[in-house]
This record gives sequence, C-alpha cells and structure tokens, in this order.
Amino acid sequence: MSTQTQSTGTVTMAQGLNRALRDALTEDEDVLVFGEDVGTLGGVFRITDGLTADFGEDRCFDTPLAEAGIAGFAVGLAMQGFRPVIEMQFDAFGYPAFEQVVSHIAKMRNRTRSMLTMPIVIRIPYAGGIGGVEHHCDSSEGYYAHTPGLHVVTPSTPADAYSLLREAIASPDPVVFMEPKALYWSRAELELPVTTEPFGRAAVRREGSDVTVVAYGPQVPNALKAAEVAADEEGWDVEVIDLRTLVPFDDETVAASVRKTGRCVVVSEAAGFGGVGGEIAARVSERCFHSLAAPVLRVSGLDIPYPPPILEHTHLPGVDRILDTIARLQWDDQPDVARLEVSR
Amino acid sequence: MSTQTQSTGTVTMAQGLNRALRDALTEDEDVLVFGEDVGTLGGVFRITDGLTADFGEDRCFDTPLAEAGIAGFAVGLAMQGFRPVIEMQFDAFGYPAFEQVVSHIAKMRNRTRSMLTMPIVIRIPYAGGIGGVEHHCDSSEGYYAHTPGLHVVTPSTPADAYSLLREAIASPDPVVFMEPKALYWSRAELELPVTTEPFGRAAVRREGSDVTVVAYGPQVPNALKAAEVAADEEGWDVEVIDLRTLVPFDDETVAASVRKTGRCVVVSEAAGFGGVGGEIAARVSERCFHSLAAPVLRVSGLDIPYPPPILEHTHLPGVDRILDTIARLQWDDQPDVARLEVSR
Amino acid sequence: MSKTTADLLPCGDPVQFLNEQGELTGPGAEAEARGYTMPSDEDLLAVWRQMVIGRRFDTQATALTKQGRLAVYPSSRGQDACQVAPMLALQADDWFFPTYRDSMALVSRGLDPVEVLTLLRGSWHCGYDPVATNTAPQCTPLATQAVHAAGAGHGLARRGSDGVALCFIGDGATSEGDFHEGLNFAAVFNAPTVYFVQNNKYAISVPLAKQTKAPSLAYKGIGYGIRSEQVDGNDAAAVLAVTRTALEHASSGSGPFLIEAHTYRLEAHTNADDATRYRESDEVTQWSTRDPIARLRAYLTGTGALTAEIEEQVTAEAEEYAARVRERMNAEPEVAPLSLFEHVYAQPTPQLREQADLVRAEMDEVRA
Amino acid sequence: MSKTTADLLPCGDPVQFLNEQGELTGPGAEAEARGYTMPSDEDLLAVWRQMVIGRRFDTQATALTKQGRLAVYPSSRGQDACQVAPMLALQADDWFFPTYRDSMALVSRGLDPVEVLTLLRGSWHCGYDPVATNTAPQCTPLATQAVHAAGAGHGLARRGSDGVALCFIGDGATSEGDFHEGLNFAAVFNAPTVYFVQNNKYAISVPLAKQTKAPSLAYKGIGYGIRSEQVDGNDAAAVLAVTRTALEHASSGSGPFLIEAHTYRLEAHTNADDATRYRESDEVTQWSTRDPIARLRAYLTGTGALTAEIEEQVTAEAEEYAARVRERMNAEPEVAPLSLFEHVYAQPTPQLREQADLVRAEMDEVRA
Ligand SMILES: Cc1ncc(C[n+]2csc(CCOP(=O)(O)OP(=O)(O)O)c2C)c(N)n1
Ligand SMILES: Cc1ncc(C[n+]2csc(CCOP(=O)(O)OP(=O)(O)O)c2C)c(N)n1
Ligand SMILES: [Mg+2]
Ligand SMILES: [Mg+2]
Repeated sequence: MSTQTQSTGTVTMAQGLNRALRDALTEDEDVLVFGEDVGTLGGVFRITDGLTADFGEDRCFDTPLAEAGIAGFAVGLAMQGFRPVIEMQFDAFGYPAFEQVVSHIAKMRNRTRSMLTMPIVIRIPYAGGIGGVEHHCDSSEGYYAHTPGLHVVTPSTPADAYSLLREAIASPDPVVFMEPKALYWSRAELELPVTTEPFGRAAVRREGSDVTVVAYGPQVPNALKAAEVAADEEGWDVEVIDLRTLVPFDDETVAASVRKTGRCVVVSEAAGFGGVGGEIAARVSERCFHSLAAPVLRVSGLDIPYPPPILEHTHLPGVDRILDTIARLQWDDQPDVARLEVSR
Repeated sequence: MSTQTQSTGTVTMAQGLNRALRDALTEDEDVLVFGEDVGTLGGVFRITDGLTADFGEDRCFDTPLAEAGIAGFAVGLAMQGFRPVIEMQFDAFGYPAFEQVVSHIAKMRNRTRSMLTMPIVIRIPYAGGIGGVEHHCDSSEGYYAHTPGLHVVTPSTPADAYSLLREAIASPDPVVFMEPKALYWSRAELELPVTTEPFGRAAVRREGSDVTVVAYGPQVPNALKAAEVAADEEGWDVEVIDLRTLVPFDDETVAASVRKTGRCVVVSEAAGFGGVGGEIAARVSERCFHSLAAPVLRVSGLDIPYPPPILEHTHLPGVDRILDTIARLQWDDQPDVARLEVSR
Repeated sequence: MSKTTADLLPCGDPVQFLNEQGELTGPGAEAEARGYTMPSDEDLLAVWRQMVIGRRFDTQATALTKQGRLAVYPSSRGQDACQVAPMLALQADDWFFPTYRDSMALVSRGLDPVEVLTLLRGSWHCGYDPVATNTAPQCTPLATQAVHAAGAGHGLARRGSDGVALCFIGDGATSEGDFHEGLNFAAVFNAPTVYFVQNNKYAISVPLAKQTKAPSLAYKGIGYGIRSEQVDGNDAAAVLAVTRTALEHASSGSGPFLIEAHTYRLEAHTNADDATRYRESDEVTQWSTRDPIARLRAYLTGTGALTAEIEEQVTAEAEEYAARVRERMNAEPEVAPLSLFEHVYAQPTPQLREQADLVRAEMDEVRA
Repeated sequence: MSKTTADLLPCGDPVQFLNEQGELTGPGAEAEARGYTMPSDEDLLAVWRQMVIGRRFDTQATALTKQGRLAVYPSSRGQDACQVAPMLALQADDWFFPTYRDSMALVSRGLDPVEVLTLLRGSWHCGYDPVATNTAPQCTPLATQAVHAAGAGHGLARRGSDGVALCFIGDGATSEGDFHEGLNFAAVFNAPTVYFVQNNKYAISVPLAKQTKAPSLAYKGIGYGIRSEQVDGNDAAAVLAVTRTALEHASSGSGPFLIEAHTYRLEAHTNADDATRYRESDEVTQWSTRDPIARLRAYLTGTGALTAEIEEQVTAEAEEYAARVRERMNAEPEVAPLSLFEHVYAQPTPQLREQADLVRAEMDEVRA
C-alpha cells in the first residue's frame, strides 16, 4: 500500500497504528480522523498523536462527547464520499453507538444495493490486561462479528497493525478495528511496505504437528508462549494460528492446520458463552470432524463482567490455562467429562 | 406460581403473555409495565392489551420514545425496589438501549455485591417470518446471550410464554425475554397453574433415538415438523429439544440426548456467524465428542441483514433445510467436505 | 437575556400567513422581523399542484396495502403542506433525509413513485439511487438520520458546496438521544443542516403531552445554540417561507436551523394501526377542517391564481399519476434470492459464498 | 414569550453571592426574584469545614496513585464548592447519583472514604452499600446516570417519599443522548430529580467550545420544560442557595430542575492524564485565584464566623482524616478470586459453577 520502502526499526503497535493513520491521511484527502480527544491530546492511548499538528484540525479533530453522534456523523460524511476513521475511546464506550453501527453502518450498502457505501473504520481499543477499572476492558468483538455487513479485524503485531489498518481504511466496507490495548506497547520490526498476509488471511505464527492453537488479538502472544513451554516441557509440537481478521474468517488456513494436527484449542479473551470462540470451535468441528482425535476445546474469559485489576489475571486466559487445555486434548477416553460435570 | 387452577382452553402465545402480565401485576404491586405504546394502545402486538384499563395508568404506562431512556428509567425504578417489565417495540429498536442493558442492567448486581439488584424484564418481540420490513425482524438474542449478568429466555408455546414470563418477572435478576413474533398467534392449551419445566431447563418436545435437533423460540415448530417428516419419509427417529432458556443453558439435557442419539443438529434463526448456534454446537462437541457419529451441524439464518418479506423464506431455516442437514449427518466418511468447499 | 439569546428562541406563536379560511392574515410583526416573506402566487400554485398530486399518491398507496401490493404504508395525509413545500424549496445540491412517513415528500422531490415504494412493498432495499437523487434512504430507526444529516451537511460544506442537508423527523423521535446528538453535532460543526420536525401530535398512539413538557419542540434549539422556529404546518405558505429562510440561513454559513411544524396525521400510524384505540374521532374531524390543500386552494382562488380550469387539469394529472402507479405496482416485484448475497459486502466473504452455493443448490433442486 | 417560558430560562449571568474576593455582592435582583437566599453563616461554616477536609482527602487520593495504592484517581480539586455544598443540602431520604469524579462529594455526604475509593483502588465493586447510603455506585459510562436519576426520582415519588434524586454530571457528558433522555423522562414524569452539571470547562482534553454552541448549558432546560439556573460554581454560598431551591422545587412536586455550575478542574483529568498537552498553564493559574475555599474563608473571616482557632482545628481534623485514609489504604485489598462468581447472578448458572470449579482447581494446584 505504502510505496516507499523503509525500515522503521522496531516500533510499538501504537506507533504502527499511528504510522498507518499518517500514511492514509497523506495518501487520501478524503480520510478524516475524529472522535473524543483524538485531536490536540492525540488520544488517550496516543494513537493519533501529532496528527492534528501535522495534518491540521481539518483532517483530525475532536468531536462532542457522544458515540452515536460520532458514528452517525461518520455515516453522513461517508454519504458525501469521505472515509471516516473514528475512535471509540474504550470498548464499553462503543455501546452507545451500537444502533448506528448495527442498523446503519453495517446495512447501508445492502439497503442501497451498493449505491451508498460506508468505508468507515471504527477503531476500538479493546480487551484487558492493563489494570483498567470497570467498563474499560470489555471484549466486544463478538457483538460486531455477529453482525452481517461488518468486517472485524484485530492485529497482534505492529506490522499487522500497520497493514491491517491501511487495508481497513482502503476497504470499501466498514471495518471494526479492534486494537488489543495490552499490546499497544509491544515492540517488533516494521518494514515498509509491509508484507503481511492480506486482509482475510490468518497467519501461521508457528508451525507444529501435534495440535493447532487458534488465537487472535491480545491472546496471540500467550498462545505462542504456551507453544514454547509445551515444546520444552512436554515435547508437544504446537501450531499457532493468528486469525487477524475474524470477519471474513479464514476457514481454509484453520481447517488445513487442524486436519494436519488432529487437535485444536481455541483461545479468546472475551467471556466464552456465545462469543467468537464458540463460532470457531463449531466451524472447526464441522469441517474437520473426521480428522479430530479429541474435541475442540476452548480457553476463554470467564462468563463474568470484566473484573478489576487485582483479579484480572484470574479472568484472562493465560499461558497456564492454554497449557492445561492442550493437556486435556490427549484424551483417549472421556476422562474430562467428570471434571466438566463436577458441579452438578 | 399462580395459585388458582383453571383451564383457559386454547390461547395464543400473545394471550398467554398478556395473562402472565396480568397475574404478575395482580400479585405484586411493585410490578410496573412500561414502554412505547404499551398503555392505551396495548402494544403494537397487543401483548399489553387492556392492562392500562384494568390496572390503571399508574401500573402500565407509555413513555417518551427513547429506548435507552426506558431501560435507564427501569434501572432507577429498580433501585427503588420496583420490578419493571419493559418492552422494546421491535428487536432492532432495542439497540439504542444497548449500553444501559450491557453496562448497567447486566452488571449492577455485580458492581454492588448484590446490594442493588436489577429485577428487570426486557421484553423483545424478535425474529421474522411475519413479512416485516427492514429493521423489524432482527434476531438479537446472540448479543444478549454473550453478555454476562443477563438471563436470556425464549418461549415457543403459550404455556411456556406464561410460565417463563412469570418466572422472569419473579427473578431477582434481569431477564431478556425474547418473544418470537411469528408464534404470537400460535395456539395451544394453557392450564393454570402451568406445569412446564422450570427456568433453566430445556424441554424434550419429542423423544427420538437417531438424532437430536436442538432448537429454540421461532424454530421449534419447524424442528418438530422436520422430525415428523423425517420419521414418515426416512424412518429417522428425531429427538427435538426446545431450549427455552439460552442463559442459563441446560447442558445436562442437551448432552444426555446427544450421548444417546450420537448425532446433533442445532437450529437457530439468527445469522449464523458468532451466534448462539455456534455456542451450542461447540458445547455439544466439547461434551459429547466421543459419542458423536457425525459432526454437529448447524442450520441458521444466512449471514446477511434480515431480508424483505418477499425473500425471507430464503433466509429462514425451514423444515427443508433442517431435513437436508439431518440427511448430511448420515456420514460414514467425509462426503460433505467437498460441498462445504465448493466455493473455493 | 441578550439579543442573540432571544434570537435563538422561536416566535411565541407558530408562524402563519394564511388563516384556516385561507385568508392572508400573517405573518405578524415578530415573524416579519425574522425575514419570513410571503411566497409568490406562482410558487404557491406549484405547491398546491404538488399537494394535490401528492395526496392522490398517498391515498393510492394506502389503497395498495388493501390489495396486498404493499407490505405496509404510513400515510402522511393531512401533513401535505409539510411534505410538499419544503421539497419545492430544495435546490439540486441539497440532500434530503426522509423517514418512513415521507413518501409523499419523496415523490414531490421528483423521485420515481414505484422506486419510492420499493421498501414498503417488501423489498430489502430503498428502491432509488441515493447518490443520483441526493436523497438518503428512508430512515426507520428513529432519529438516527438526525446525526447523518449533521455529517452530510458538514460534508457538503467541506466540499465547498452550497448544498444543505434537510432532515425530516417526527415529534416522537425528538425524544431519542440521536436527535440531541445530531443537533449538537450540527451546531458544533456549524453544519448547513435544517431540521424539520413534523409535529403531527402522535407517535403511533402516544400523544405529544406524554412526549415532552417543553413549551414547544422549537424551544429545544436554544440548548444547542441553534436558531429555531415554529410554524403552522398546515399553512403551506408559512411552511414554504420559513423553510426557505432556514435553508438560506444554513446555506450561507450561519449554521443549522430547527423548524417545528404543527400539523396532524389524519390517517392511522400505518394501515396496520387502529387509531380509534387512542384518539377521538372528534379530534380528527376538527383537524380535517384545517386541511392544508383546501386552505391554499381558497387563498389562490381568491387571488385568481387558481382557476377552475387549472384545478380540473391538475386533478386529471393526479388521477393519471395514481393510475400509472397502480398499474406499475401490479407487476410482481422481482424475486432473485441470490441477490441477497450481492450487497452485503463489496466482495462476498468465503462464508457468504458458501451460503450462496447452498441456496443455489436448493434452487436447482426445486427446479430439477 | 410567555411568563412561564421565561421562567424556564436561567438568569442571564451565573448566580453569585460572593465575588472573587469573598465580598457579599449578590445575588442581584433577577436571582433574588427566583428565591435564592443567602445561607446562614452557620451553614456556610459547615460547607467551608467540609471543603477543607474534602480537599485534603482529594490531594491524599492523588498521592495514593503515586504510591500505587489507587489504580487511578480523577481529582475534583477546584470544584470543591460543587462537591461539598450540594451534599450538605441533601436530606436523608434523598438519593445521590455521582460520577467517577465525585469522590469528594461522597465523603462529604458521610460515606466511608476507603469504601469510596474501593473501585478506583482496583476492585470490581463500588465499595459502599448503595441502599444503606441512598447513593448509586459512581457512574463511569457517561450520562447514563441521568436516566437512572429520573427513574429513581419517579420511584421516590411513587413511594410517597419527599426524597429527591440529585444527579451529578459533567459538561462533556451533556452531549450524550442519555442526558437528553434522562431530562426528558424526568420532565414528562414530573420526577423530583435535580441535575447538577459541573461545568469544569473540559471533557478530558476537549474544551466546552467544542462541546456545545449553547449560550450556556443551563439553556438546555427549556427544551424539556425544566426550570434551569446557572451558578458560579466556585461560590459555595451561591451553589448552596441554588441547590436548596432546586431540591425544594423538586421535593414539593414542581418537577425536575437543571443547574449548571461554572467551575474549573485544577488537576489533570486523572493522574494518568497530561493536561499540559491541551491547556495553558495561564488558564490554570487564573482559575487558581478563584479558589472556592479561599473565597468562602475570606467571607466567613469577615463576618467573624471563622476564627483562627476554628481554622486550626479544622486543618488538624483534615490532616487526621487524611492520615487515617492513608493508613487504611496501606492494607492490601482483599483478593478472593472465587468472589468473582458470587454476584453475577443471585444463583450462579451451571456454566459459572463449572468455571468456578476450574478456578478452584487451579488455586488448589498452586497451593499444592
Ligand atoms: C429506534 C426506534 N424505536 C421505535 C421504533 C418504532 N416506531 C416506528 S414509528 C414510531 C412512532 C414515531 O413517531 P413520530 O416520531 O412522531 O413520527 P410519526 O410516525 O408520527 O411520523 C415508533 C415508535 C422505531 N422505528 N425506531
Ligand atoms: C460513554 C462514555 N464515553 C466515553 C467515556 C470516557 N471518558 C471518561 S471521562 C470523559 C470526559 C468527561 O467529561 P465531563 O463530562 O466534562 O466530566 P469531567 O471528567 O470533566 O468531570 C470521557 C470521554 C466514558 N466514560 N463513557
Ligand atoms: Mg408524530
Ligand atoms: Mg468536564
């Protein structure tokens, strides 16, 4: 997408995102960045740092404090040919915009037979692990992924953050761009133009032959760590897939991997019930049933409101829970039914 | 719950719901019914018909046209010890209340260590099949079922409509009460006091030994019809489970059935991706893997915005699609992988 | 209270030029000071003509519901002045944001009537081309369009256009949060957006008294720093005059404008609604005597602009228009199941391709 | 404009009794006609005392963030008059709806300071008992509490209580749809609810000019038919007087009341915020000279109500209060992972029981 080849060295995901916004603002005059505190302040996470200074308040600006307003304003601007990139300050604060997102942004193309399109990017810092207080660490990707008409994307590396955000802004359709807060300050190489997998493709982050771990966003580093420990301590060869985009979903890569390994663990941070994790597990079981040596198991957040800093580690899928779950895959009978039903 | 024994003969689901509201209003002074057009008009579906006339505007009343307002007003009234029963006029018009429902109604008990509770019932006429225009036939149960702190309930018979609504109103916790619009005018016996399964229990609507069809709400009649046809035409003995409550989920009944039959089809009307259907399929696979003779398959709505009357039958899971899917369960090898991948 | 603050409040009484008998009695000093001027006979004749056609279209559409040709139809009979006059005030560059009730307005703007009825007929799309017509799809989720119109107005100004976004909204919908957010965004961005509230006194069954305790809905403007006015919505002359001022105000860079038009919905909410459950027939009868078409007819007949000959001709035109609509609506709408997959995204996802294959296979099976 | 309409608008200038030097100069004829009366020295002394303690609490809390004892703290230093005076005007039956910024108000209402800091300390619950204290949990999703307060006010009235629901809200939050819906519900149900907007000029980094073009936020009331007032929020006497009138108005069945208090947040949005990125230190310095505590001190010293002896005693009291908070906050908060499952529902679902078993097993493993 970006034409200059240049290595920026190691950057944080926050910097990768900022760079993507800069390059998009530079390349396309119709790109507008707005939301709460994204202007002068540069966003509470500084993702829009310096954009107002460098591109003017005309291109990157603060709005009144109203999320439905922000989303609806983006709809109106998209109707006039602009490409709004809006920010919901924290995941739970995207909920006031839910109707605008679900009933308009997701449906406008369909309602108008593609005559009116909504090339809007909704950036949402999501998930936890940063010691945030209540309402600041929701994982709301499940709501959006369940809404036809939206693309849902979540990077786990600075390079993906850059390339996926560029692709999201260039997309003719709305993209809910979920940014894992806990990874904002994670560092890695970013070489431009980036050569990541394209939108809609999952990345095999680690190859392995014994079990496939499917993860996305904030849980990818945990999956990779678990894979290392599993290799070191148990000799299990774990393949780790980073989904990158939840909608569209890359069935091909996931199914190919599970058909190879015969085992699968799905990791997601959101509350488990009715979330994306269940969808993935169901898809894998549907498609790879006869290759499976064990049921597809899930590791997810607990079915509770996101808990406080002092207890968030209890809620979050971590390396240990992923390892425990991989261990449970080595069934040859049904040893775990007892465990699952211990509370009855 | 109701103490008088009396047979009302056959009633519609709408009448069963109306009766439940009446009995609750009679028994508990703190029950308040409010929303848009629920007073004088009796609701656009007449579920609250006559309540204002019989109980006074004090107990059943119209509000300003604002769903977040209705939900938030219920929060305030619940804080003062009332038991609000509110209506979102159509499913998609519940979205403006999303923040109030997710961030407050669902979480207030937890945020106050049970000192402030939210015995609120949110009635939502949902799903399609009635020839409604856009925004009038969404299936939004997936959003609520994925939100910890909410109960999610959906009846498929007049008796369940009565009993589940009485239990929902009596519940100390918030209940999202999803009413399948297409079944409002379906008739059946209602004998009081009703003796349906309690809240949290699924009902085995038809016993069978070959395959379990799990359905809920508007799709239960289709599942039953498919079971009949399957028996008549193919000799398959289909067990049909009506979930009744999605949260809590009755793993026990469902797993017991699938362990018996060894096959399972999950039917839900909502768009399939990331919805409740995936959750159910994942749970069944997790719990019954070694009993399964075939993958758990899903029949669901398409991943598109709910379509118009003239095409809604294309979208809706119907008897034929359920039968087709049951047929696909008779695998002994992988004949359907080709089909699933035909588009690649 | 400073002069500017007073300027943001509406006139104490709704602006009116023509009384219920169609006599020129207004607008009165207060309104005159605000620059509302009586439209020419020529303009008013055009409004009258379009109201006659529009109403005929509206009654035709209601009739089509009885024949099962429309899934549902929300009539605007009685609100004809609000439906028509603002449309004739719009310029080509302006954008219009209608609701489900504003089909009469859409045809008055010149949109194809069968395209306009597409959605209500049971199709999944809005029928017309929003970009070619500068008209958003009819909006059903209440008040959401108030924010779109703020964004579109701002977008027009950014493009250097003189265009204005005109947003229609009902009285009930002003209670929604999006109304508030829309007006506020429009004001803060000084967007050329005009909000036109058709206060038809009911939101389905709920009367205005249960919707708000404001002295009038036009008093909401000052809370956003938006200039506001209330107008007799059954006086087409007043509606045209005030809307023109509002559009000029917005177009010239003075920011948004809020109009409350007092009118009345003579039909039920939609054909599916039973209005006798919540309002007295007396009330309806009383409002029938304030008919906007009769009123303008009386005035124009008085000035001589409207002759029996013209009237005859316009009536015939309206009948012809309705007949053509009826006829075209008799054709079955196109049913193409696979089109359901075509406009969800620019490119269908692999998941949608699979589902389309499934539907295609089912169709083939049926055919075979 | 009718008399009643004028009554719904605020005074042209914020109500003020004491000027910046603490001299009694107000409230002026317009405000006096509205019944705002100068509080007694005794009442003002109580306000002053509580402001001194409240501010000490506030600075202590900010200090605790630096020691890692609080996850985050939004200070209200500079807004002390708004935090304290309305609390002293509340009656036992009244309910209070605070935001995240109103910890000083909560302790001024008599709540236990460590309970108040529970949430900000990193726990998942609000710390205090909302029912025992008639105080809703501190609300973070902006403006949502405006609707709760309407419902609670209505609930109080239904119960036949004289109680009023007092809702605090920030200037930025008035842009949210829920503010609009809350005020409208309160008005339509004639709820005894008082909305108190602390206009501290910023919503995090966004100045009021980007939030609204209204002449002042108090002009929003008329759009709901709600009586409204603006007050100098750094003049504790004026804040107390206007709040009292508002509470009486609501309690006596005259419906809701909207107050806008003009004040200023001297600290950054929270300890995590860097206010130098968006505002000039000049501005902060200027507002420092309008300190509400100093102003009231000057006045009360002038009347003789406040002596050096009292001052010394109150200062000591404040230090003691802060020391006790510091000490109690040094204790590690209770960490009981299984409590996460206890309050999601009255009865945990089977799914939660399974998950609790999992966590219990993990804990056992770690222990073993
Ligand atoms: C968000 C939302 N809530 C509820 C509805 C259902 N509904 C459709 S029209 C209507 C009444 C609208 O009244 P008003 O705004 O006065 O417009 P009118 O119908 O009178 O033109 C309602 C409640 C809706 N369409 N959208
Ligand atoms: C719905 C919602 N959106 C965004 C936020 C994030 N946020 C927290 S405080 C704040 C600024 C609020 O400003 P204001 O209402 O003026 O209150 P103040 O902080 O100045 O007291 C923002 C944007 C939130 N808490 N809730
Ligand atoms: Mg109306
Ligand atoms: Mg503020």
